Amino acid sequence: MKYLIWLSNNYISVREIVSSLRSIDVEVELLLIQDGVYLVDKGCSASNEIKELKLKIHALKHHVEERGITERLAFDVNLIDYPEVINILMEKADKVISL
Amino acid sequence: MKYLIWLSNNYISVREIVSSLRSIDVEVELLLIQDGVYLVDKGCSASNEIKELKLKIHALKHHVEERGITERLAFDVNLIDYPEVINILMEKADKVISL
Amino acid sequence: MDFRERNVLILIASKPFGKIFAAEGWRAAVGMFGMDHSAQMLFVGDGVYGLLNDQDTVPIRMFKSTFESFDGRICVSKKSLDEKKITPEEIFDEVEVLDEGDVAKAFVENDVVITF
Amino acid sequence: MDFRERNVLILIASKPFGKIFAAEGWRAAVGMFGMDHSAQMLFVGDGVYGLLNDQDTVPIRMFKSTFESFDGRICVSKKSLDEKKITPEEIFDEVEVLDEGDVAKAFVENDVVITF
Amino acid sequence: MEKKTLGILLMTSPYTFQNSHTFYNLCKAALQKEYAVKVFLFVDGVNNAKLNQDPDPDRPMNDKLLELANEGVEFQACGLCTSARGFDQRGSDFVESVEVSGLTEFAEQIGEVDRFLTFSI
Amino acid sequence: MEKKTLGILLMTSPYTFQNSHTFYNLCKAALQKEYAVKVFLFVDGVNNAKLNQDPDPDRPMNDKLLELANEGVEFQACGLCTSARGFDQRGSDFVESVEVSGLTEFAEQIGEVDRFLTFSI
Repeated sequence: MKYLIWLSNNYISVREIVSSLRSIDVEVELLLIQDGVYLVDKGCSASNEIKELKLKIHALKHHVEERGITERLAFDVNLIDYPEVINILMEKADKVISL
Repeated sequence: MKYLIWLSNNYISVREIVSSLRSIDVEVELLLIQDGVYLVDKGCSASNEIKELKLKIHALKHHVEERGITERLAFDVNLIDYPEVINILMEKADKVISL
Repeated sequence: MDFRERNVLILIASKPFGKIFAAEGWRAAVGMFGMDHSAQMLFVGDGVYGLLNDQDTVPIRMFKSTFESFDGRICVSKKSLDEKKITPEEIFDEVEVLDEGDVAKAFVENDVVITF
Repeated sequence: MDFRERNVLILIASKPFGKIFAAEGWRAAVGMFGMDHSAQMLFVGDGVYGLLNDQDTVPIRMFKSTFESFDGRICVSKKSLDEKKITPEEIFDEVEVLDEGDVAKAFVENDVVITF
Repeated sequence: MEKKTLGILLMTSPYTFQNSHTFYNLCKAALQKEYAVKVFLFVDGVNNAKLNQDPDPDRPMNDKLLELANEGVEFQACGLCTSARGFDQRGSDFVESVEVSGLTEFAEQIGEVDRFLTFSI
Repeated sequence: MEKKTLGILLMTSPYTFQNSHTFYNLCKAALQKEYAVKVFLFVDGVNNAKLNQDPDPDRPMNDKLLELANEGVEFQACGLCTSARGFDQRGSDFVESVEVSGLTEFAEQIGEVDRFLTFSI
């Protein structure tokens, strides 16, 4: 069972939900869209917390680029386009939690 | 010259603006409305930061009460009604910054 | 797919009052029973403020009572409560406080998560 | 009161792109010149992301160029930039970086603050 | 002495955000103390002036705006925002005392206020 | 094999929030890969379906909704939300392929989706 957390804004509960799911060995990945992508900007105070979760993180490339932060990412992020977003959402993940 | 910071939501810049204004000896007070009142709830992680600013803090009584946090305030707050909000806004303060 | 009765998790992660979304979450939870889904509510993060006993319950009163009469579970994450320094005595009686493992179960046991 | 030409501070405290408010702040800044006010923009907090060179400037291009032609000051708080780890090289050329005292002056020297 | 004026920029839609409620109560309190109030409806704020709102059991926001206008509050609304949102540009679906104008009229209000507040998110 | 279905709850108004843009692009990509899409317009989300939007130079959101509907996306909208916001309950000011219904129809969609997303704030 693989979970996808779809994050567009509210990252307050990400850490809590991730650590809950991991406590019962559920695999979790993170998909950042819209202002959610600032979460992996090196200037975001929460980016370290997110890094420590050691999640696989995807981000919608278009939303990263339009914000001008492609060169500012705090760590390795998988930049993807809409077709790949759909692929992760509908096929690779078994369940989605939007935040 | 006395400034009023009218805060309904975005508290990110409060500390920075307050310390700027104080660096040139401007007096600042804070008025909390709507979800801004959670800032002085004892469960808010920023309430300590706000306390350390040692500002005079007003909060709209109705918004504190409807949220059920009257007994949970982290420190002393001046609870006021709408007529008093208007009085502070129009007479006691010389300028207003909304956040 | 063809219609199936589902286990639905209504996840409330936003504050009450300032915006209407959390209140609409109660309404959506009740709505799920209209098609015989099983619905469970889970409050996390800022959403836990929506369970305080002392709040004005007018915006959710009808929905909360309907929900109770349907026997849906109303749950809250203990970790979120602790972070907000809210004790179980401060929140509605009918709320179950879930530890980390039970929060995970809430996600696993439900087929669909609807976030407010 | 009777109409008076004012010094107006447009305070941008919100992120660009996800919501339209910051972009509307540029539009409002240009609008101030329609009544011969003097307008100054100040970016603080999350608002500073709206000054990054590499961003897609389509949503603000017209306004930014109009604003420049009017000689309005575009300013940013150094403290906010530092918190976001943004260097002056990463932001638009025409932006003045203000230290704490100059940020305070921006509030003091303007009659009205309009926040976006 | 001339009475002071409160200026307000309202940028959010009714029912979804508490802003509209707080805005109304604040205007009422200002009028009670005989201050003048000038309001600019911007972005989604223009939705507050739409006719025929029926948020039973709430009171429709257009009723509240009309009441405030009748008590002397000046309302201007951003024309570009109303056309983007599908309002009739002749004003047929809009509270009549709200003037559909533009940012120049907003700038005019800014020249006439003593205190100013933004209602945003 | 039956094609999978994506369910979406859209709760914000167009132009003010990037949600509407992202929602449209996501629906297009899903249709491209031949997934079914079912959408419930809730709270301010109902504003996306209003006729006569003119956000020049942007493309009107009602056009995009009509396009998606013509390509097979199912749209339901919360009737209480539309009446609160002043929409004609006979649907004259609404994209025709959007059905004005209620939370029971939302629950029906929930019984028919394989993946589900909320667009909120």
